[in-house]
Amino acid sequence: MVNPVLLIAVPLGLAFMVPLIDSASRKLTRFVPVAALLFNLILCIRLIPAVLENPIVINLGGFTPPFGINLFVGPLGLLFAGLISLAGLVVSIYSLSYIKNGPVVKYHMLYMLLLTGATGVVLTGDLFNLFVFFEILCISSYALVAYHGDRAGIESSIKYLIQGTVGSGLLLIGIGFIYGIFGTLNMADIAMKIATVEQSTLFVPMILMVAGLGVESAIFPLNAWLPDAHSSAPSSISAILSGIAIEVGLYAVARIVFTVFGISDIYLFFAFLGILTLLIGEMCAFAQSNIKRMLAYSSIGQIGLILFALALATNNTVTGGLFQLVNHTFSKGLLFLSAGYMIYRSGSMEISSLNGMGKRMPLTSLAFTVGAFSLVGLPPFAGFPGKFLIVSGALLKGEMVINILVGLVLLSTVIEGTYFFRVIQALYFKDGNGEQRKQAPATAVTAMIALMILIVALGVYPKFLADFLSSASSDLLDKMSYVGSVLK
Amino acid sequence: MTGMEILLLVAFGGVMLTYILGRISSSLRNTFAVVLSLVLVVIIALMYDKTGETIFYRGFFGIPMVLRINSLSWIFAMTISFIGCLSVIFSLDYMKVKERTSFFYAMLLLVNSSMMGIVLAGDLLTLFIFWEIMSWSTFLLISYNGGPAIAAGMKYIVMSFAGSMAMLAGIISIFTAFGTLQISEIAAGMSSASSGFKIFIVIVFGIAFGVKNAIWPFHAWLPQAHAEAPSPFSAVLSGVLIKMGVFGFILTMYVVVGLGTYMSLGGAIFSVRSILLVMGAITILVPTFVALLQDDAKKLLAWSTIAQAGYIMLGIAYGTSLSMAGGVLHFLSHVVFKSLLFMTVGAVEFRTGGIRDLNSLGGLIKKMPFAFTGTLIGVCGLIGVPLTNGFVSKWLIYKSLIFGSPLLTFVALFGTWGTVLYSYKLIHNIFLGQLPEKLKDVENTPLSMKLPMIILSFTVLLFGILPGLPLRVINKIVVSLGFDSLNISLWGIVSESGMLNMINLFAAILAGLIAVWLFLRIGARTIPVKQDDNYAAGAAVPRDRYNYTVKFYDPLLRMISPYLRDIFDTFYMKIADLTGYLSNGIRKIYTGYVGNYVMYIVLFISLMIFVQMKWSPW
Amino acid sequence: MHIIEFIFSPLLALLIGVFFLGLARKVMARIQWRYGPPVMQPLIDIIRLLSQKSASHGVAFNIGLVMSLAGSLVITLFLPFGKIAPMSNSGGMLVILYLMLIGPLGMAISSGESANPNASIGISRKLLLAMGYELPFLLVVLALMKAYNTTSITEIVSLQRDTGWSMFTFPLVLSGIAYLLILPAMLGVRPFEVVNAPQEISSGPLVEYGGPYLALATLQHALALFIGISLFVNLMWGGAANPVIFFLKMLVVFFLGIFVNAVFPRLRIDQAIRYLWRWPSLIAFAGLILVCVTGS
Amino acid sequence: MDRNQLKKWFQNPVKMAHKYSLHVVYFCTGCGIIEIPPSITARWDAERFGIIPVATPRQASLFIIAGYVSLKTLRSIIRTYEQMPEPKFTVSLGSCPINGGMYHDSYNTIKHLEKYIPVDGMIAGCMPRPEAIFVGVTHLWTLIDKDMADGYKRYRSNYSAYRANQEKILGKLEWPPLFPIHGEE
Amino acid sequence: MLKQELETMFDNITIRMDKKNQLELSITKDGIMSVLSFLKNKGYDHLHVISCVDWIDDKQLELVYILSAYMKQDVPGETEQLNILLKTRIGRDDPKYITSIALFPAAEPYEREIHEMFGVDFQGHPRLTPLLLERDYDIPPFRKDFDTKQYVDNVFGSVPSVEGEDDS
Repeated sequence: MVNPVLLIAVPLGLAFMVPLIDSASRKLTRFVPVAALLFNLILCIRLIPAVLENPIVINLGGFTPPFGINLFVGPLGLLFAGLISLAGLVVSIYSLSYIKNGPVVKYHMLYMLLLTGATGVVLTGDLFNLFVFFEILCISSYALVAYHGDRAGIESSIKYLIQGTVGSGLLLIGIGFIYGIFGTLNMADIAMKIATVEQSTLFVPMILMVAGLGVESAIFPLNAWLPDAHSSAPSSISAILSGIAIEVGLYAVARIVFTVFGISDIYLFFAFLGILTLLIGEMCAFAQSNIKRMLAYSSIGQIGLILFALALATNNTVTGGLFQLVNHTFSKGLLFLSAGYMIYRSGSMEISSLNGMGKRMPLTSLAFTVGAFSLVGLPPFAGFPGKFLIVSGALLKGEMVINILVGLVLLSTVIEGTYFFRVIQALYFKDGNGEQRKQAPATAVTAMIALMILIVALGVYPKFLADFLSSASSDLLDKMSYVGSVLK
Repeated sequence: MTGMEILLLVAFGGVMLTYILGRISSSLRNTFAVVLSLVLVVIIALMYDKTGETIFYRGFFGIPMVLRINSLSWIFAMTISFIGCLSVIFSLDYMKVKERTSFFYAMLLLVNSSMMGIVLAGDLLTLFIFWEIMSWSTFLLISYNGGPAIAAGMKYIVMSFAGSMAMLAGIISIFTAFGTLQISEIAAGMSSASSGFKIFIVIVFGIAFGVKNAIWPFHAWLPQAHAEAPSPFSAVLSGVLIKMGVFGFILTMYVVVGLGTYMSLGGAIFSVRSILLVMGAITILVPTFVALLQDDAKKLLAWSTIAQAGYIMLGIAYGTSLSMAGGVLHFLSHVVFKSLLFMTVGAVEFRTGGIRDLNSLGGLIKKMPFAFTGTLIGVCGLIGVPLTNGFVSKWLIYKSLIFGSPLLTFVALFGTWGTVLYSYKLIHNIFLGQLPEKLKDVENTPLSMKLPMIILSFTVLLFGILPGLPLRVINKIVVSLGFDSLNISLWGIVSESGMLNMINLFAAILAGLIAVWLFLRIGARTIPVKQDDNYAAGAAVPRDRYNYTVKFYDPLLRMISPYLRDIFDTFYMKIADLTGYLSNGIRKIYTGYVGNYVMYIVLFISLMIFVQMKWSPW
Repeated sequence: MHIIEFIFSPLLALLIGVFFLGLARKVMARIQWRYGPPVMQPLIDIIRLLSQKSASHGVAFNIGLVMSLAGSLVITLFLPFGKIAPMSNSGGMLVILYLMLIGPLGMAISSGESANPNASIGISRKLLLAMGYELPFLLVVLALMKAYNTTSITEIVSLQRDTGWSMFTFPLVLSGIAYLLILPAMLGVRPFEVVNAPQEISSGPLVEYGGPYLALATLQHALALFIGISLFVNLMWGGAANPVIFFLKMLVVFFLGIFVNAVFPRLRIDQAIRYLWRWPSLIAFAGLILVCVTGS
Repeated sequence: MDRNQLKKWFQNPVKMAHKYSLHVVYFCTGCGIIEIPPSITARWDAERFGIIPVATPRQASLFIIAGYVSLKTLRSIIRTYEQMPEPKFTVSLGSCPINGGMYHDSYNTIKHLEKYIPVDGMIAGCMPRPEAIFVGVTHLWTLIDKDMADGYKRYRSNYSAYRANQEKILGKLEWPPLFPIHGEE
Repeated sequence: MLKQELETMFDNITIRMDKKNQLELSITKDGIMSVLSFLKNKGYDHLHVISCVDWIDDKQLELVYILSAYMKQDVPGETEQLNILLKTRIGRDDPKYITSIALFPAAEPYEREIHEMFGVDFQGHPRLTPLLLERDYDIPPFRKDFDTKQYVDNVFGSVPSVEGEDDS
């Protein structure tokens, strides 16, 4: 049975091998990330049957949990790892042809580091180890945002850097608090000892850690960096950022709130926070005329929706939230990738410059339309089952407050529909300046088609992912099984 | 594989195939589209008297998705496929000049097949899925022409999307309340539910179907959408797509909520039934007079569609067997004559190079006699002149309404005279009067447009003279919805309070026509004369300035137009501007200075801690 | 016996209509101190018109006129003339209301085809006037049907035999008054003779009607006069048992109309609508409310 | 309505109808208008003879030209005459249409109206009184009786001559000829 | 009082005051425009009519402009309403003249009628098309040397009567 540590070790090793491979032969460097992520994906798929029975716990260096660092590969962790590797693979295929000029070697190295950090955060069972991987993730994304080297890129990456470091600093202080109180850094250990300590003292470390991770996972007051970072980063990177980086941040927040602290009466506050983020994200996207900023704000909105779903903490809504998360990764990735080439072809990021793209790049516009329809939640595509689960789970709780929040969710979907349909109309029904038809290059098209197939498949037959997600949600929710399997 | 599954498979498969064939050769695609729609008509015709349910798909989280066929869904499916086939035939010539036709055909067939899906849906989830597919494919078709069509498409999609979100909330609240989505089981569970829940369901479904049915408060999107959509599609749009709202209303009122509860739902005065009736009445009166104001032919027809939807709503919401039969028959007749009218206007628009403005057309009867006869018969159907199907259905509605609520009958009858005025304006401004100079060389309607016109005109007269044919099927529907059946004879109704006998009427009118024609023949022969040889007080007829059709009903309009400002249209526009304004305000939060962003983070934490210290809610 | 009635009642209607036209011109002349033409003058005019060879503006010009006259003829079948009511069992008052649409519509289409602006102005005035008097007329008819709880006109006539003329029974008095106020408009009599105004729009829709067409148009006008009066007598004045008394009642109403016609100048079309939609409509509406309140 | 009147009615109703229902279209140029109102109102009442003024030539059978005919009004007179339905009669009042009358030497008026349109009856007098008009009408009756009031037939048979005269005075007419002119293309 | 002003202003002008409130001025052809503008500025801005007289024996056409003020008080210093007749004479054979539409737009139909009836050619007139007459005449009809009887004979006489009716 292959050791899950390879999931982190292989991309890390290859990341540092990239300059060596580059000096050997120029062409090969582009294919290194593809190989690494393909390996990761195959490994995850092979691990699924094992993980479904009981989660795998690996103690690094042979030390037993309270002291050593351990990896916890449960269905939730594996879901995220698989998602990261799959999305990373598709984006790497896309960036084979998208990233040509500029420091290509650094791009691929940082790209590998980013994905390693993400996988590490998802799989680790130790708080400090979480912080380390979290740092790797953030720093590599700071650098990648400034990849283009133009004025906007550097400015937004500096903003991202400042906010990120403030966030990480808060996270570190929180972890320090916890270490001071409990003397241990292992999540399961803390989770077990949590009951012994009086709840009000725990509040400050929790808020600090949640705020620290919240900056990365774009919760409302903390997400000011996201619009600039995503709009000025190259499209493949913004696809990864909004597809994976935010989700991983959200996973970390969920893991801390649910398993480590498990204070159930704060969930309603997070639900309100999620709705707030959703409404603000949608409203701002509605007012945008720059396509990438619009997509960035819509990512904030979707994250708010997922946070709302997770915060309701019933098996049904969490499954819905995770389904919406998977759908968001795929469709937002597809939107960014297709927008990337359209901007590349039309020259500017304004929506008005995309007029008539339907004739010039029919397949890319089709990809954009499919992504938009699935994000808005129209039936034959993946968004609809996710929304259906969230709304039915929320209404099942039956509380009047939740019903009102669900009403707000539906209202924001209408707003979301408006601005996406506005872009689709610009693509197909406004006539552009009529250059002749020129398709995107082959690798980009394959990446888009792969994502499209995934979206339609999930939309038409959501059942096959549903059971895997329900086990992942139970893994997230019941603390006892987590602690039991780690400290057995 | 029951008939229904085959039907949907063929329909949706056909859509894909049409698009692919379109890539190869346009003529192949055209023939395939026509053959496909004919096959669909035949399949549905074969399913005439069948009822049954089959679970066809469990992939969606294990919820069983059911297809159901009974007489109600059969009659709707039959009209959808019939009108769809005719509009495809109609568009063969209409689309020849336009580009991106394979996209148009694929979308047209997609709309038709998704409507069939809605009608055959056995459970609310299938209904919602096909409903959404219909909405966004209609959106793509409405904004097909670019330019002003884009604003029309946007207005349509936002309103119908809000409607379907309300519907989603309704469906899911039913799912959580009863655990099942199958209509038959829901109907059983519904009686036990609390009346507050029932009212919520009726309101929510009412909004969704009201938007689609363009009932008075939700009608704002319809005029622009109809005017801007390409003519073959606006024939389908106004003929059949609006009637999905009608199907939905029947479903919620009588099947989901059940007949007994619907009649007594809500308080004594503000019962759901009386609100629906009042909305139906207003939907008849206001749009009829607004239609008088219109100068664009298709906008006029669009407003008339809204008005006629009011008649159907009256018929259905009144809740007696006669009125229900009248409502469904009026749906059937409205589909026939309204798509006939849209097709004729489309043919005129096609031949005159896109002119739809009523003030610049005229005298086309000499150039396009077929279009004239089509419009004449369509207009007679719209008004409800005896011997047309419009008359029979309106007669049924009035017969049931008269003694219950005379005020509603008054509104409906007065609406008929409004219909006479605006439909005469349509036929007069396009076909009668002087032929302007620039329309001199307009040729006759192309063959592919003549065929649907002939078929539809024949149906208008056939159902008018022999109303027994459609009434027999409608009687089955009325019985299936829980009313007592009517005794139907081939040519009318033998009901208790005065009966309708169309054959005598037909014979009398025919005899009258022949007698008068002979009387005219006794007189000396007449000399055919051109439009220039006209009385102009001794002077010669001035060229192109004798075409007096501008501002046709000016005295009346000057009196009533101040009352006809469309308050709801401006209301929706205000909401749209408000959201735009609000979102610009909110966007200002992201000021662009890093200092503010970091300050937000610190503020967030201090706020949390402050709240915790003060009230410690957690 | 039944078949004779089918042929007899339209002919009778035509005859009486033409007689009324002739009488109208005679009485008008008498009022203006002149001898006036022989009473059978319209008949002579029709014979002369039929022998003239006039211009026709195309197929719709013929069909429209024929349709409008046929429509009016069919209405006479439905209206009981004393005891003679051939078709009154296959469709009641509603069918009559809808048949009354065919006349103006047919005339409108045929004169529209004559491509003359005077005709277009005439038709728009005719339809507007019809819209004007339909509002109160429908209210009156609905009040009647609600009061007698039937839609068949023969039943209304027979019910009036015992309750007395509906004009004077309690709830219907208001409706009766309203009907009287709008009767001149329905008959197209002088204050409302806006449609075929010879001076302003050179006889409106009839501007291009020559020999035989003008004959048909006069017959249509005669029939419309007959229908208007006989409808009023049937609904409001109890419609007599035998035809002679019915004819006398019609004469009384006719003279009423002619006296109004001889005295009043012509209204403008918007003045006509404003008048029709103000007082008669209010009275008719009050009548309907009264019937609903007391009746049910 | 004595016996032979009835006999005439049964023999030939059309001719009698033509006699007793002359719907008139008046062409009131110049001083002719003065005599028309008294003839149709209370004192002389033309309606007793079935003579009513009508609005358009299409509805008329008698065309009365009252007063002098100037060059410009001739154009309208010809057009109105041609628009009247077929069995039509023309009567001219006053001496001006006969031989130019008072304006016999004016450069701007038509001297002999019958050269341009066929005139069945001419009532002399510098505006004949209503009694004279009615005498003229009774003469017209006898003409109709004897089938001599055949102006419209003469117009049809030698239309080319009439047309030539009209175009000689008015130059090229802008409406097509009413009847096909033999000899032309 | 206006008399003195006119005399001082224009040299070759002859002024007569024959009736109580009617002033008669006559001037040569080229001075007419300045007098007209002077009078207009003085307040006489209402041009009643322009008429023409054919003095055949001394071979001249005389144009008469009749002016007056709309209201008494328009003209400062004048006590009662004053009509002004302005006369000028031009040669008869090729009568060229300047149009006064610039000052009095109302003059347009009068000048067209004079052109049609007397043959006076007004330079600068926007539309000298025929106003009243149907046919065109070689000698303008209102000129004294136009012989109507002879014109009638050769125009109307020449119209043949139709199919042998006796020529009355």
